[in-house]
Amino acid sequence: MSLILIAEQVLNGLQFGIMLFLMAAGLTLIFGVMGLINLAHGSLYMVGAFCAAAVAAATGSFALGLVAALAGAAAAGALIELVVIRRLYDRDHLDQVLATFALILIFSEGTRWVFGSFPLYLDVPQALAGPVSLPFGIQYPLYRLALIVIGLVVAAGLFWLIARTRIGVQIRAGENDREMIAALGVDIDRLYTFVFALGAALAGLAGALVGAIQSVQVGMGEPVLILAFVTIVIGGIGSIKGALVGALLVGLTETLGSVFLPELFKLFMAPAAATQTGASLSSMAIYILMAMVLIWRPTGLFGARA
Amino acid sequence: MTEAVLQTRGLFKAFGALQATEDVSIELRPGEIHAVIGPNGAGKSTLIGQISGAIAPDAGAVSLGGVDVTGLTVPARARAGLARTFQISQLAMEDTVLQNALLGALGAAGRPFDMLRPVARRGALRDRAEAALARVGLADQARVRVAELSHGQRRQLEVAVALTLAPKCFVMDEPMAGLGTEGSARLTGLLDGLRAEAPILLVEHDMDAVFALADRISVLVYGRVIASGTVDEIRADPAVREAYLGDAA
Amino acid sequence: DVKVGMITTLSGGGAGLGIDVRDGFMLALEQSGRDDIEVVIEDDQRKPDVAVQLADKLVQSEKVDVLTGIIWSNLAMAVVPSVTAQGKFYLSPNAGPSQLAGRGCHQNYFNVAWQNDAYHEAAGAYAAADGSKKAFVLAPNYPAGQDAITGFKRGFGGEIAAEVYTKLGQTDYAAEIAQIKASDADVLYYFLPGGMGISFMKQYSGSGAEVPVIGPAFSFDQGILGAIGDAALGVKNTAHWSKDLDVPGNAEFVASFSEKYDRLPSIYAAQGFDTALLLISASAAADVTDADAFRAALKAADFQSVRGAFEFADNHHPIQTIYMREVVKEGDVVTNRLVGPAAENYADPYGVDCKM
Amino acid sequence: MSALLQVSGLEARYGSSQALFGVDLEVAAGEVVALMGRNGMGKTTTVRCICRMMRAEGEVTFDGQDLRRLPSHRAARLGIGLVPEGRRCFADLTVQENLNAAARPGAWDMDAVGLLFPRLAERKAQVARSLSGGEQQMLAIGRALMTNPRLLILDEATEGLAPLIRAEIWDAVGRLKRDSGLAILIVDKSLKELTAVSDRAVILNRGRTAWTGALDGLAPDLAQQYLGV
Amino acid sequence: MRLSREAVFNLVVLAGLVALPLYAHLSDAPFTITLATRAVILSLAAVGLNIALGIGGLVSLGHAVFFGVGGYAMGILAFHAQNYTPLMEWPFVIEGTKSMPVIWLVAVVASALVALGIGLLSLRTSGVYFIMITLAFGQMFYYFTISWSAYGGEDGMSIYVRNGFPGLNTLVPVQFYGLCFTLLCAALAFNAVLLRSPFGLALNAARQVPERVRAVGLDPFRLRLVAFAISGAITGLAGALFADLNRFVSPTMFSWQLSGEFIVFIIIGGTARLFGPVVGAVLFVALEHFLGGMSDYWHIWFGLLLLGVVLFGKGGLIGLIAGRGRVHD
Ligand SMILES: Nc1ncnc2c1ncn2[C@@H]1O[C@H](COP(=O)(O)OP(=O)(O)OP(=O)(O)O)[C@@H](O)[C@H]1O
Ligand SMILES: Nc1ncnc2c1ncn2[C@@H]1O[C@H](COP(=O)(O)OP(=O)(O)OP(=O)(O)O)[C@@H](O)[C@H]1O
Ligand SMILES: [Mg+2]
Ligand SMILES: [Mg+2]
Repeated sequence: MSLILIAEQVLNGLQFGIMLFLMAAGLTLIFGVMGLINLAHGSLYMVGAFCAAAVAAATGSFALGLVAALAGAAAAGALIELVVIRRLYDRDHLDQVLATFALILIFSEGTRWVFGSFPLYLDVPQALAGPVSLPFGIQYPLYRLALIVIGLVVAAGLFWLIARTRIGVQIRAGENDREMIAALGVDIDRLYTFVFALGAALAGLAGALVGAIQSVQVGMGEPVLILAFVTIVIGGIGSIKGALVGALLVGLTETLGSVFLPELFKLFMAPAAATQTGASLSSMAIYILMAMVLIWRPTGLFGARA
Repeated sequence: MTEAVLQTRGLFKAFGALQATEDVSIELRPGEIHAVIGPNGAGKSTLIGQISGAIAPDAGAVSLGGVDVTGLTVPARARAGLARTFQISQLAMEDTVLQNALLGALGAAGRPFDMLRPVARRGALRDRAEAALARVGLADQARVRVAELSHGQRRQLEVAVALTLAPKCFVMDEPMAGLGTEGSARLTGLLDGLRAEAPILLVEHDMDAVFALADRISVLVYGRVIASGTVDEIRADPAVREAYLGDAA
Repeated sequence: DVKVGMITTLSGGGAGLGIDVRDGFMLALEQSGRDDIEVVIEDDQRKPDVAVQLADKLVQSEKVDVLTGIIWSNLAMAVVPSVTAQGKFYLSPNAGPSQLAGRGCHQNYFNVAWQNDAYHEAAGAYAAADGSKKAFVLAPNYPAGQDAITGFKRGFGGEIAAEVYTKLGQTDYAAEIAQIKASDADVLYYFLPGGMGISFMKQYSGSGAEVPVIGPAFSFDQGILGAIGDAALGVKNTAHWSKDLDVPGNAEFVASFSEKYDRLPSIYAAQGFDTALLLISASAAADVTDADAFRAALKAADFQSVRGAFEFADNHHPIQTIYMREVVKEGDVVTNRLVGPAAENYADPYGVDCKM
Repeated sequence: MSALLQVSGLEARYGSSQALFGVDLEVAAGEVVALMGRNGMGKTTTVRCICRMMRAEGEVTFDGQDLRRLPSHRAARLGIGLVPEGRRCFADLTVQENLNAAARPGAWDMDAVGLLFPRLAERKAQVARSLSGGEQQMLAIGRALMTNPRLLILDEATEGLAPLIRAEIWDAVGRLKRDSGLAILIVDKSLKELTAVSDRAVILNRGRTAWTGALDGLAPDLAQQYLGV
Repeated sequence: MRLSREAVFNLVVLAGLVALPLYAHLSDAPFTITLATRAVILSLAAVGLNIALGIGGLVSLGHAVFFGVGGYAMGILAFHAQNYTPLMEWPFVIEGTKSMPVIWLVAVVASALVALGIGLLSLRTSGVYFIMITLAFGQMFYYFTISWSAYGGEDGMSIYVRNGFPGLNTLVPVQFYGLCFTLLCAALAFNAVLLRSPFGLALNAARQVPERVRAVGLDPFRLRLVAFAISGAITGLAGALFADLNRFVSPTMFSWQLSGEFIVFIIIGGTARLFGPVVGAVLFVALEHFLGGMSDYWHIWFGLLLLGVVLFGKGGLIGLIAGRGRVHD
């Protein structure tokens, strides 16, 4: 296996990690700020992808599709916050899990009802199609490079919002004591609607961006949701930095595991058996990683609270 | 001099750059109430945490009844005869007062994996729990849920649970905090009688209670013991007045 | 009168396939004008235990004579053995796991679609005949994926550059694509059903990789092509049916299906249609209460299939021609065009194990 | 003249158990009022009702406005600053961020609070959870002042504090009253200090207003009955 | 003794679970019995979870692991028995079996051991982290069995004839139902006794105030570990029964959705209620069955219904019917 291939796989791992980060950022924001387990986050990812596909198909513009994804997911997020989520803040995790599980059912079948049972078409924009040449002769899809850039920009924007702005301070204060920040004159309800819509918009953006190179179909959110949960749990719930580090770790483990584990097993097993065993183990790899991190640090890498 | 029931030797604990306790050596002798006072953040609760085993000291040792318990876990120290109360009440809020007391009795009896016999039918446990409740004046509230108790009653239950353990010594973290004048007076009476059964290490900001009860006082400031002595010695100590008491003495 | 129970996937992921089978089936029934065939349709949600429950329900309380509809091999394996053991007939409109074609075959089980290996083996044979020497093969790590690779290799016979198993349900294939690019393979064969195939193809086409692709029709069928779009153009795929296949009745089927449901039919729709035709032909020839006669009527397969000529082998699986198709654009619609036969009169290799 | 804060016939319940049965209380502009009573008599509950942190029946008006319909942040914006029981600083935020989160324009700003509590000014960048109890209490007061309230409510601001710091806080209350003419409602247990700083006291007993007046006029038998002293 | 409303309600539920299958048996509606059996088995699985979740506060999103381990215990033993191949030849020969009692024993022991192992690792965490680490273990088992080709991989295994129980004909639906129902009653009785026992008291306290429990000399970790193992064992037993009901096992028995459904049963019925899991599972199975026939989009209605229960029915269904209740007296 050549060094270039290894370098390319590392790049793939990073890029997959960034994609995960887009999804995980909203989730960790919502959990960290509002203490809410939102299983329906995957549905918002799906909403984003479907909005983008529908609008891109109608207008022929990917950019308009992205805008629609952001707006659609944010609107859906704000709506469910106002109607459902708002009543769940004071409940325990169990009720939240059940209610957002119910939302998954409603969203998935609702989307199928509106858009039908077949996957939708959404492609990368012409300007970003095709590969580019990187140093050392690596050919890399331009669109994936763009994803990396967008992911890093979003990460930076979130850091700035949370750490530097007054809204960020108030959000974090609400994280500590929601009732108290309201008693100091901050409209925490509106702030929460905003945060939830922001998290939803991030999920929608991820859905649209990723949908362009994956399949836009009902149920697309669920596998990503689990990956995103794994990510934020590894990183420590509520921490944007943790989400980024966790996402990169998961991305690298997933990518490199699937490539190198079979190779590793070939060293001492028959090739056919090795590819299968390696593949089996690599599909468990991130869960093993997560279990190990939690056994070592029960609140994740950057998590403070349980 | 009689041998100390509880003794710490050179306890050190730092949280990052902050030295919460520094070379703290104190002892608790049979029949006495030893008060530990000091400004907020001086390290009193940290000290109690190290004695009870909840916080691992960076250096130093704790011994109980002459036996070194530094390596033991919280439950092991409790079984060895150490009963503590918490600065912030730690009670099962959904359970009744009696159930909280029964938990203590169960801990003292040490057979928690009995799954088949109802607790209610284990007379010995029940007697023990009810006796403790009666001593703190909660007998009438036995079937009330803790969530429905007033703050003061919770503080009393906190003491009652410690009583069910029939320990070698008590370690109490601000048992008077939040009690009104009346409640403090009752608790002062109880502690006064209790010292005959087992000595008490008492952390408290209520100076009236401390001066009324303490046989000896140690003053902790920035993690160090700056003075130790009788009530009168401490009241007169200018360093203590400056760091802690102000005009309150 | 014949009572038919249809267990198929109508909700959740993969519902598109079940819906096509159902629609094809009901279309044939409607066109036949037969009012003595009653159909009870149930949604298995793609869960084996639910499918088993539904089979129990249909047999025990609906008292159906014939069952059909299951899409997925693992659901079929859960349902078919017990249904046939209870003396009911089962007509498979899609899944054809090797166990049911070989040692686990049953006189009351008829597969109207294909044995699972058929597409893969035919693709292998085609690739070899087409002059490919070295193949890169890719499939998810589960029994159907392992069977696919085995089937392809049997048909191909040539050298295998690499054999890669992915996680079931994987969505990102950058790592695999990099491996493909780095290999010296001259053909890529992959079996990634449903959304996996869509993701893979979109990513593959943007990656600069140039190894030509062959796949089974599952990854390039009408329901999916719309989502892959131009990225799939030029890809070859194997199927036992194509909408431009020039056999009697096919054009009418395509036209009537498109008109009724406002979409082009997929292979699944064709399979559902054929399954109904088989049932109609058999129930016209024999009474379902006379099991032996009915079975013989089924075995005769006396109907005009939209795939053209076909007959049942002794293990009640089809002997049929598997075609190669190519993805092309007709106007705005991305669809398949027939290239030619990939394997003529294909019969699966498991029949020898079938003792009935 | 109508008072700044006017509460009458206040009733409140926790689930099915009633905690307040009719509390009457007024605070005029610039006045310091002590709210007293034994454990569990409803002081904190009254405060929570005023700040709209829980639902209540009865009349609550602030500056002539009916508070009962308003969510708690709206009540706060009318000019009620709360120092809650148990301090409740935002533990993960720095001192500066704690103050910032609450800030609204007015005379009280970071500098003014720094002058009032020099210890806070020295610890601007420190996270609240690492402050000692007394410093957290100062922070809670400073935070309430940053909202530039017209009425400051202090609930058990001295519980669990060392005698020295307690004295410091009473000193600050005295200065606030003298210098800024703020109306203050204080819940506390130390009779001596309250007698010194308050204009008037309201004593609660079993969820009802039992006595109102200047504290030095409280008869010893009533003090025994209502306060246990 | 006066019965509380909840107790009366529980008795009604039990009576219903006896009467319905009997009626179905007499009126020859075997599928109704099958459906009832499914509900009873899922109830049993959720009762198992409820011991960890309801008393111990351990929200496990990986309980399908134990269900699956129980299922595979049945699948593997019966698979070897029906193929006449020994399960293991070295160091000593172990044959497969078609005897339910033996299978149950193996299922219970195996799932208890797995629960001990998972518990040892995951009980160090709490809250959401615990939810997620149990999910992770569930996914590991899921992916492992998917690619475990010796026992069918994703296809799973079919067992052609239901296993036997001495003295009964398990192929008769109502007899198999009776067996499952008896086990459910036993588990419920055990749960009721446990609630009032010292262990129940201590475990319940460990959920609310672990600090306090430690301070009286008990170890919350060990309490939870034991509870988790017991809980896993009961769910494992349910898994073995479920496999027998379907005569089929597959990796879907390990899926996280199933773990989620167990939790859903408990919440619909009412958390911390003895009969919560039973009521929830029965309702869920009934809805799935009756709504499932109504429309292709029945999940929407089902979702709305669940949402209604969470938002407006605090305390679950039992809470709605029997009012606020308590587990302890
Ligand atoms: N887990 C911790 N991490 C970091 N700092 C801590 C931790 N626990 C305590 N501290 C710090 O250690 C110092 C001592 O705290 P401790 O609780 O022992 O004080 P105390 O004497 O009990 O004060 P008080 O009278 O207010 O209860 C304080 O400054 C506190 O902020
Ligand atoms: N969360 C709650 N749930 C149920 N009852 C409560 C709750 N909080 C307070 N109570 C009850 O309401 C009554 C009034 O409580 P409140 O906290 O207002 O008293 P307080 O006068 O502030 O007492 P303290 O001096 O102890 O702070 C008490 O009887 C108390 O038991
Ligand atoms: Mg302390
Ligand atoms: Mg109070």
